[in-house]
Amino acid sequence: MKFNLRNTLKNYGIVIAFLIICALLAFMSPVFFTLNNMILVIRQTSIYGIMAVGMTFVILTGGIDLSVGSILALSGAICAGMLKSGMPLPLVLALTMAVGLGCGLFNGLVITVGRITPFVVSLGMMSIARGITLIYTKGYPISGFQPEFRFIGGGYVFGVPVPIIIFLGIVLIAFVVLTQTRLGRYTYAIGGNEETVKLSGINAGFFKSLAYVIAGLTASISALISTSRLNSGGPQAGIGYELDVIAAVVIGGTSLNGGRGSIWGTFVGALMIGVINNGMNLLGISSYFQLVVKGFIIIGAVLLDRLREQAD
Amino acid sequence: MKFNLRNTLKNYGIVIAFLIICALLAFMSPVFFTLNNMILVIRQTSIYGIMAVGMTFVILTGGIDLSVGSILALSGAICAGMLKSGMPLPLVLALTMAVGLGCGLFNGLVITVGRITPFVVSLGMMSIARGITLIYTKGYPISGFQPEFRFIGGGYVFGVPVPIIIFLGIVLIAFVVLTQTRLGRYTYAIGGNEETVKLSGINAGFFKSLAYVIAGLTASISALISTSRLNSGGPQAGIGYELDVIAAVVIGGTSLNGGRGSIWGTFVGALMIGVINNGMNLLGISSYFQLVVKGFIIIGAVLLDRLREQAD
Amino acid sequence: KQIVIGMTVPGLQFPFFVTMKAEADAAAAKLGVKLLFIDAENSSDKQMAAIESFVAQKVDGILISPMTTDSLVPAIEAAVKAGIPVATVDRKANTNVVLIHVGADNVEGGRAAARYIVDKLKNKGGVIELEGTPGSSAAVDRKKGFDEVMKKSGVKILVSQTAEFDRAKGQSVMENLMQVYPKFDAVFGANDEMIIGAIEAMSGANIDLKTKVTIGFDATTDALSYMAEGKLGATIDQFPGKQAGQALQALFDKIKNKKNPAKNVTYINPLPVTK
Amino acid sequence: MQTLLEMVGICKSFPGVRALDKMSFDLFEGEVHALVGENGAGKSTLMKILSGLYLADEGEIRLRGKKIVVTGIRQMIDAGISVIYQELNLIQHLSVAENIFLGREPRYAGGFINWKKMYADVDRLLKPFNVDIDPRAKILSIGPAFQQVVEIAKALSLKADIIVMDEPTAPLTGNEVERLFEMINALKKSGVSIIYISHRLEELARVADRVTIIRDGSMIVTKPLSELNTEEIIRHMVGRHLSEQYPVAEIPVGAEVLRVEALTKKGVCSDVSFSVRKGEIVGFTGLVGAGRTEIMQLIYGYLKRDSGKVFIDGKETTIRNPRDAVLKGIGLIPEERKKQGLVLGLSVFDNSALTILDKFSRFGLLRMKTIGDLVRGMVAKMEIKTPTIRQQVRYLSGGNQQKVVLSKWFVRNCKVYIFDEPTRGIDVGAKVEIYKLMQNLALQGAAVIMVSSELLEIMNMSDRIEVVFSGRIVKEFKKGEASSEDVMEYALGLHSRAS
Ligand SMILES: Nc1ncnc2c1ncn2[C@@H]1O[C@H](COP(=O)(O)OP(=O)(O)OP(=O)(O)O)[C@@H](O)[C@H]1O
Ligand SMILES: Nc1ncnc2c1ncn2[C@@H]1O[C@H](COP(=O)(O)OP(=O)(O)OP(=O)(O)O)[C@@H](O)[C@H]1O
Ligand SMILES: [Mg+2]
Ligand SMILES: [Mg+2]
Repeated sequence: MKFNLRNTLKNYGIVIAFLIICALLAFMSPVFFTLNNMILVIRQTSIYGIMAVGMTFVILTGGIDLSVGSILALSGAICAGMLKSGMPLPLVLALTMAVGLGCGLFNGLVITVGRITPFVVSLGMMSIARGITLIYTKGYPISGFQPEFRFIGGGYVFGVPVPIIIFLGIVLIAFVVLTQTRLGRYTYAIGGNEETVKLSGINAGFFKSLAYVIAGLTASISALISTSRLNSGGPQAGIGYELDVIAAVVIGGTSLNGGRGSIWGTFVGALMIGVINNGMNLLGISSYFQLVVKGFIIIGAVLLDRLREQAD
Repeated sequence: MKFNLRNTLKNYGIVIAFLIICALLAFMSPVFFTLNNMILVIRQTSIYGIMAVGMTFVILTGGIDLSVGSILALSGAICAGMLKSGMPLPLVLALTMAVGLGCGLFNGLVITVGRITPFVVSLGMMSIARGITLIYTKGYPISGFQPEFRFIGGGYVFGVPVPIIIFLGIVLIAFVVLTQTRLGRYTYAIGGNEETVKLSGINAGFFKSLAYVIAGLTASISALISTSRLNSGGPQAGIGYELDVIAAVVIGGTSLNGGRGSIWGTFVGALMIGVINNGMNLLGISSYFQLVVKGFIIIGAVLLDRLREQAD
Repeated sequence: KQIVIGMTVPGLQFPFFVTMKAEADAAAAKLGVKLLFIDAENSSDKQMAAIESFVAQKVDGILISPMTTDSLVPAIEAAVKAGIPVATVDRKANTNVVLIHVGADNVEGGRAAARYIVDKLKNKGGVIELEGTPGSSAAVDRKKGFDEVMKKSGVKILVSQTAEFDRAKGQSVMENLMQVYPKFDAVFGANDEMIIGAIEAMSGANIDLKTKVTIGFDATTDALSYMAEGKLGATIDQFPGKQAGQALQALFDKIKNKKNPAKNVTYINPLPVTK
Repeated sequence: MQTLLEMVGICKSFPGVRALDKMSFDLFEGEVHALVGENGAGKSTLMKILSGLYLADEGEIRLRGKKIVVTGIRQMIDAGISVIYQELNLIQHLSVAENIFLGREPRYAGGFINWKKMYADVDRLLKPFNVDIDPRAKILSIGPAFQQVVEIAKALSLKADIIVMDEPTAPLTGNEVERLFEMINALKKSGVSIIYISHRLEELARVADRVTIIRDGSMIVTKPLSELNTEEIIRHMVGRHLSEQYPVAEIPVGAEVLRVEALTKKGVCSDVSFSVRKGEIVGFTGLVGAGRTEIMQLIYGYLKRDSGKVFIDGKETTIRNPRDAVLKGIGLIPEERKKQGLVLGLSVFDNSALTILDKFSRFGLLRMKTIGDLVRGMVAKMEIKTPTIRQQVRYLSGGNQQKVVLSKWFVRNCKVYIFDEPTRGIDVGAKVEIYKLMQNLALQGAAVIMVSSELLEIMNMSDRIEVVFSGRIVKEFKKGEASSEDVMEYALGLHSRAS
């Protein structure tokens, strides 16, 4: 019984912090708690959120991927370019995801085969992918697509925006993969102790690479949504996203040392960042003060999480 | 014997990679290897390099500090404000460093007492310090100082630029501290196994906090140099520096897991980034291509380092 | 011997500077000048390093759009001292040693945008303002000019929030703001990226764009095509290409023919471009 | 004799576990007091309460008759208590000397560390062990046995009045154990009191004055050693009578499964050849650093060999990495459980299932129920003491962690099992179970290799004994062919030139 309570708080401490923030915002802004705004927040969160799912795999293995923002830009730009050239939509979708996948694979292979620390490899990739994007686009956004493509970012299914459906779908899939498949269990194990995993006869390198592939893939899915939503793919897309994405994962309780964390945590972490940004807009806090407030909220939320944990 | 050779390569692999890059650049650009350019490179590196020294302490303990760029901006802005108000120079210097120190202390205390992961705390601080800087400066750079202040960034002593002297001095001090004092050894020990350090009756929290204080302090020293060099302190200063600074440390071979690394590695890592930037500018590589080339060079240099290590 | 000119701008993440660079490249090609280019990646320190390396390479002239008015002054003065003529574009540097400054005043641009809105709204109603990256000089100056005119007018600034010069952020921020201020009449985006994001947000919310007054900044290709489609009302043009072209010409005349420009400060008046 | 320390009515609970239940313990001045009990009985927890690492829920600690209010580790160190924890607590990337003097570095007046003095002090401290350890070497470059020596030296250097040794001999072989005993006796003479925890009951006779037996967190009995015999100790520990410490089984020996020919790696081993047949248990013994672990890692593909061949079922096979080895039917149970055997942050379930996930998935999804049943069965059989199989391995007692490492491989069917120090830290009762499980594997047709430094275990459990000295197999004995003295002579290398 006692054990359960503690565990609950440990796993859901951040949820409680999240709810407190929501309650405060609802109190301060009448708009905040409307259905419309909730849908908005989740839709805005989806782009970061999807990437955060991929990042969760990477961080669970004890790695990090700084290149997701650039991969988003590259796949978005190539997607836009292909659309503009009139390629059929299914092919565009497949190839865009292939771009993300390819970048992720490059990261994964260099990290595992070359045995270079993920920070350096993904930093390199961040620069490379951004450079290729700029070369490809010559620095200008690409726009003007067939209207069907807009469905991905702007469509609705039974009144629910498509990005939200994709986001929730990916969270669900990731949850199943992390808890119910070899890949998932190995992801945790590698982050916990890679040597043990290797000695257990598991191809740790392969599964570790997969985490980066997944991160690349989710970045390109986010790119699809973003490109569709903005109706353009630009070389400036995704700059600095890596920090927000990593923050979502870490605020969600996944340890940067690997081996510990959950997809639900990431989900809440991503929503938290979305809600904070949304809330500050709604309250119309001046942009300089926003930075200060945001900083304190992030620290405060995680601190609350920690305090509850220790209370037991 | 065998042991020594291996160790040498392990410790100096990155130096070899660095020398290869320098040799290539010297071959490709006649300007590169001139005394003038060398001094330029080191002077340009000094701002990052000094921060990288502080960051080395933090990373050695297994932490990370994302707020150094913002701390640089905040201390630079406050420094500029104080100079403009005509405060005596020594007081300005002391108070500027106090600002950096204070921010670092905040980081350190929240991390150790609140037991929050450094990523989150320093991410919060990054936002907070930037916000305060903006509020303080109202968004405008501050300039117009007494000419004596220019000495720090622009002066020479025996023909050597002052920033270089400060940089080398700090590297040297850090080297002595890391290898010859308790603070240094505990920094390594905490990163290696914090539990053990605590079991030995050492106040691990105290020494861990100190690492962040040092990082804050070095950021404010860099702020002095930068403010002096640019003859102004602006709210936009230092944006994104954290990544370059962390990159210098990691390329220098310090493990993000803590406990392993050296100040010489950081020194070479910082110089490497400086040389790459300088070299690409000298070669006139187009700026989009630069990103691609830079990415590959960073990965390549560290790969080379690793290959040499494995060769043995 | 071919003339070599070094050029550096605050950041190619802003389409404004991409345009400036592209047109400078074209102008240079026409003059037969070799243009070395360094992106300052939004950092004064990096831009200073860029100038230093131009000096080290002994270029014949330097064309710079400085990060801030003050932070590059020491570097510029050092370059001039080394005998290299320097021209500034867009933002002025706080020194009188430059050969020529060709600029468009961001504050004036902000004013122009505000006047356009006041005019269109017949001096009443409410406007949503999207600011640029906090603390960047373009953001601060444009806001300053805009707010200054607005304050004296009958149009009210409903809310002003930053979207960091970013299209995706412009969209999200606009989505959020529209809920609290559903009765806005106009939107000002301190650059075209943000106003395009805001327009996408409005389209997404099925708002008839014809009923809203919108104005961006920079006159990027995308903005012009949005205007052609009738989605965007106007954008402020600061003619980055023209600025760079004029400055380059002045540098060329100085280097080649030892001729000083007639005026050492030229302002290109920022104007709202409408369709 | 004067009572130095009393711990009275100590209670300590962890989520789901009552580790200590009104436990009492006392210690006289200048005695060696052994604390024995099953895995998970609460020995280490009691010692961690004494060291100030854990705070007791209830109970009090009296030192020299004065009650002390425990605030933390520092206080207990200052009070003269020094602990060798069961888990190695060294910092891998620091030097031997730094580890020993962590927190008490000799310094010059200016605050700089006096390395010269530090190294000299370490040399002096290590001298009695008669081992060749460079004080400047990083911990990770020395083997586990030497690491333990460093731990001991560290505890001794504190000049404490009370030294706690929690299974100090587990990673050691005969030689170092002897040294340790000599030192313990010397310490005793100088008035130091020692609390000694060990699962090697035969050691008690060598050092202990009194014995306290703990079961399920409570004190069962405290008596002078002279009033107890091994049988009684075991009975008190396990709560029942234990018939045999080394079970006997008749196992038919079949065809050769594994053959190794001329395995060589420079600086590690040379020309190692041997074979193991179906149903056979082959023991490998030798001194610390003889190279047994490395030989096994070479076979397993974890280390790269210079030359040599490995045959499985008579066919030569290439094994480039552990994955190959496992696919070819070899399982290796590593000696360093924390570094190589476990993922500490994962649950008992996840750890135990790590080797078999590939066998139990359907449509990509794991068959959790089947795996869970398998793991639960193994946990029951091995008597792993854990509140649930969801418990993180980190929170298990040392011996129970070792059992998890073993269960991980018991659940997977291999042709060849290589056990490297399988019973390290395991209590007498559980050892018997593990021996039975090993014999069971052999009975089912597996070939078993057991590397062990416990001579008795090797002598009693192996069908053949390979003695390793300095990277070579210097002698092979059949079961019952040799006495322990014979084996020791070869292990010490006394016959190495002759062979
Ligand atoms: N930090 C902890 N959290 C949860 N449970 C714990 C913790 N430490 C110990 N336990 C539990 O307390 C019990 C006693 O453990 P302890 O380590 O004291 O056993 P031990 O007698 O030292 O056993 P061994 O001989 O295996 O080392 C065990 O059931 C263990 O699982
Ligand atoms: N003199 C020494 N100095 C440093 N390290 C040593 C020394 N002798 C041996 N070692 C290291 O100690 C470890 C022990 O070797 P290994 O584990 O193969 O031997 P073993 O026979 O299995 O002994 P054990 O497992 O009991 O330690 C190896 O990693 C070896 O490199
Ligand atoms: Mg124990
Ligand atoms: Mg061994």
